[in-house]
Amino acid sequence: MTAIICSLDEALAPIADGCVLAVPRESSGAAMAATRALIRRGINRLHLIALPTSSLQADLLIGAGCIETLETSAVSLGEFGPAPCFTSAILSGTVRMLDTTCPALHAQFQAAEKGVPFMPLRGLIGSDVLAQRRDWRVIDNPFGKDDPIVLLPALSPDVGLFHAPMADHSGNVFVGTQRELITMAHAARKTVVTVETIHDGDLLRDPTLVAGTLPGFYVEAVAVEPRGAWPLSLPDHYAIDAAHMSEYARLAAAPEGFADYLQRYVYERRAA
Amino acid sequence: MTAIICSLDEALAPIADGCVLAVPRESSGAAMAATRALIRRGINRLHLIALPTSSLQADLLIGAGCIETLETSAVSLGEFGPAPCFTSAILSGTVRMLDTTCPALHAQFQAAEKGVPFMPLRGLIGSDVLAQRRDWRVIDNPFGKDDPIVLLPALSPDVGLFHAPMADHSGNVFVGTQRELITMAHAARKTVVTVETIHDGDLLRDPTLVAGTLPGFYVEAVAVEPRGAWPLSLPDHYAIDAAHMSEYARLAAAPEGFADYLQRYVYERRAA
Amino acid sequence: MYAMSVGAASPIPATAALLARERGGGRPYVSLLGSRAHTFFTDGARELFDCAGQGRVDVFFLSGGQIDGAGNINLVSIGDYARPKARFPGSFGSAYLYYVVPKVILFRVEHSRRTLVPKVDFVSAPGGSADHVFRPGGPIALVTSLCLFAFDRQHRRFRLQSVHPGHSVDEVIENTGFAFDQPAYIPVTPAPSTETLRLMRSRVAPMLAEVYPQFAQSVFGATACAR
Amino acid sequence: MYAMSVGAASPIPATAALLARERGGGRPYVSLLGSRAHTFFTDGARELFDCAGQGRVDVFFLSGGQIDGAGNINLVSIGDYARPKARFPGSFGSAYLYYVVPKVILFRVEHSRRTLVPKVDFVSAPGGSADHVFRPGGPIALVTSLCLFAFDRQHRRFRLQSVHPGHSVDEVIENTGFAFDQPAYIPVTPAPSTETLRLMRSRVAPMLAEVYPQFAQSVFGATACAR
Repeated sequence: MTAIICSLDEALAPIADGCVLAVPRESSGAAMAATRALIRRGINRLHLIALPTSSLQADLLIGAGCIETLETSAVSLGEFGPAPCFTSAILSGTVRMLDTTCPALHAQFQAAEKGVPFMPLRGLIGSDVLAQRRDWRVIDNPFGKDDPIVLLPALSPDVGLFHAPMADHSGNVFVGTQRELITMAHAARKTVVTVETIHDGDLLRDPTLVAGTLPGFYVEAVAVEPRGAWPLSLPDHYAIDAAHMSEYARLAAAPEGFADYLQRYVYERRAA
Repeated sequence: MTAIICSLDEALAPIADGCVLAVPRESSGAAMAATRALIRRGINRLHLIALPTSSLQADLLIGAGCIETLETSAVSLGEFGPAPCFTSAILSGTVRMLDTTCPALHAQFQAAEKGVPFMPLRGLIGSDVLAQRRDWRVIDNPFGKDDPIVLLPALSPDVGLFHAPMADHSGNVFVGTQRELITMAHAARKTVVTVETIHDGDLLRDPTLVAGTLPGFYVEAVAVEPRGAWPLSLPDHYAIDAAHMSEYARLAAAPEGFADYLQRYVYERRAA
Repeated sequence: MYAMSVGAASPIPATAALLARERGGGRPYVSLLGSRAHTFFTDGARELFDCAGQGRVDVFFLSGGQIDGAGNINLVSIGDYARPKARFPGSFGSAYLYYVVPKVILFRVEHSRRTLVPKVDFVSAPGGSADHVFRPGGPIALVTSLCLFAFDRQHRRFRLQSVHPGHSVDEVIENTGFAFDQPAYIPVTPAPSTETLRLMRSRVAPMLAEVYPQFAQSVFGATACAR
Repeated sequence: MYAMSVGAASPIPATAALLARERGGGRPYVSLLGSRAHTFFTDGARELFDCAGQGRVDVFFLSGGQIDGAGNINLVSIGDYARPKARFPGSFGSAYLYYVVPKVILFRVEHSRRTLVPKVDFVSAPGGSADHVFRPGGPIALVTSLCLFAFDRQHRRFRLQSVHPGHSVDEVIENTGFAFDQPAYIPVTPAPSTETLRLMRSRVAPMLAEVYPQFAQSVFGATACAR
């Protein structure tokens, strides 16, 4: 057995140029330290799936030129305004965008989790979200009568990447109520996790923590990165760094400002 | 707001004659005290769905004449032998049996949980389980080519019933890793729970317990029944009562013995 | 048991939902996306959508970069989708929740011919569907900085319900890009009562600060509190 | 990362899986249905099936009230399904797992013409499928009290692989209701080594007692321990 706990750069090795990378929504544990490390490594041509939305993580990767295809239902900085790199990349056509809707992504990951080729979903019919997705299908519900319903194909990313409060030495990861991380790991071929800290006990043997634990069975590698979601929040641990987000929104509004941000917060510093 | 915590008989009021009742597998928290109370109340014509299997709970309800239709993938007493009332009811044709397979029931409850009319599932093709189920469909996978796949209709029981370690005063119920109970509650129109004890804090505000908690939002009623799964096990709390199970297997092998068991353990005693 | 749910970037709906819960002594259940303190969900990010699919979410709120007179909403882009002139964040859950939540309340602070248009450029979610399409949900109202519209699902049209204090029907007409029904008598929207304002300021604002710190600070001068 | 999973009523497979894990220093991952101590699943009863659907469960064990020469298994009933002469517990997860787990090991202690039949009365799960049916999984072997059969998926037939010490090929033939291939040389099944027996008795048996207290007690004289 190779060690599951390793350095950040070692942990990120499975995330190759051109791979399909899944990351969670901005409030569920975005692996921001890992994202900065990937940018430093010069990763490119990613197909990024944000399950189901993203904020700074997608914007930074887009701005740094790492993304070829973006599949998500929304990117914004929330209260801090529009996501500047996302917006300009869409307007200039430098990123291929697959617009979707939150429950569609959840359903597609669940299909992969269950090993079925598709999942049905209500809604969507008559929307341009559906009209733009040639990879989705509409069938007549075989249990109904003249009842069209959308089928969505299973989505198995090459790698799932997220940040969580803690892991134990076997690579079991406590994610609490952020269970989309568990579905993501089940759906992904490999899962890479950064954590605040290593838990010395066995999470699977703890009668309360086990309920919020992703088994190490599904985990490829774990790296310890304290405040690894910064400047985004980690539920129950720390809030978003509002001052930093405002600074990002201000700087990233112009290319020079974004370059300045990258230099100061990504290339020169390993973490905050 | 009416009180969620109430007496066992009050809690069981939503479980009406003829309803579709879902119960969990024998090792996930079977509400056995509640089952005995339902038999005392003379419940009948139940469509019982055991998700996905059952042991003493289904056998007792069958023997007491409460079941019209049984939908599950297996009933046995495990190490204690075949389920005697189940076996004789099938042989004599007194219960309508819907044979299924474990993942099919899970998928059908997930379909109801998601509000979709069906769920696909691999396997099944060429089995007599499928051949006997006229309510299931086979379609050609629209994302494949000459790739038959089974579609299973969503299953929304009228009531889900289970036993869990604890609930709080708002009806939030800690189920730990027995997450099929959460899916069951999402799928069921109403959910009734018995618990070992009442937790004085708010389970939704506890950063570790919340991960294994079913929100009271989905719960109709909670009754406190210490050792409410007896003689079956409650994970992390107590093991199966092997001596009692052996006694049941011995007694229930003949009608007089079963009548004796009912008298001693169901009608004369409220709990062990 | 029914619930009000509030999605992303929705501080005003969050205020309304928390206010309703305060007035109801803890009911309806309220879930704010992104909140740990104000949610009853424990099954991850998909539970909101599953719960709505079960028919258990009674009320949801949606907005749009554009909203048209048939209740269609556009959260994606202006101009041709392939070469847009402006881009919004994206459709979020609208392409699903608009169909399955019985009472969807549309909100858009900016009431202008730029936001309330004859026809949206991109349909994130349509205001109505053909009869054979499964659709228990849809819009019931549109709230703006000027007025309240009700939505008539049968005719797929808005009807002016009330005009906010200090504004006029003419102002509404002038700033609305779509046609709408105008009853003979259009009342003034009642101002919030003293008690409502007290609840918002003292109880609701500190709760809002968890998810919307800037909004809570700038509107109410409030900072985060434990519930 | 692959795993061995063990279903209901399977004390002998559970012994085998735990033994394999002991020998492998903690690998492969092992999950025993009904165990809290010996499972790596945390997502409820469906995780085994989802995990297998993902292709992550390498080995599973199945039995049958009847098993036939084409590898079909019957866990349901004898005689006409509508009016059976005998009833077994039911198909459990076999109608799915038999299709998706690459290496399914069949086991049946009772080796007789009653259990190993020419054709099962009810197909809980077939031993093989048409080429166009999605089927990465299926049987690789059948273990009984007399012998070990290998399964040839291409020809859908069993081949006698070895006969257990103290038994003969003739005894196998006499007690088997289906035809099977017989290689020219059929070895004796190797007896477990002293070290294997030691591991089973000292390490595995106490673990088994959590789920199979009667089996652990009667076969090994063991009672439950913490892992």
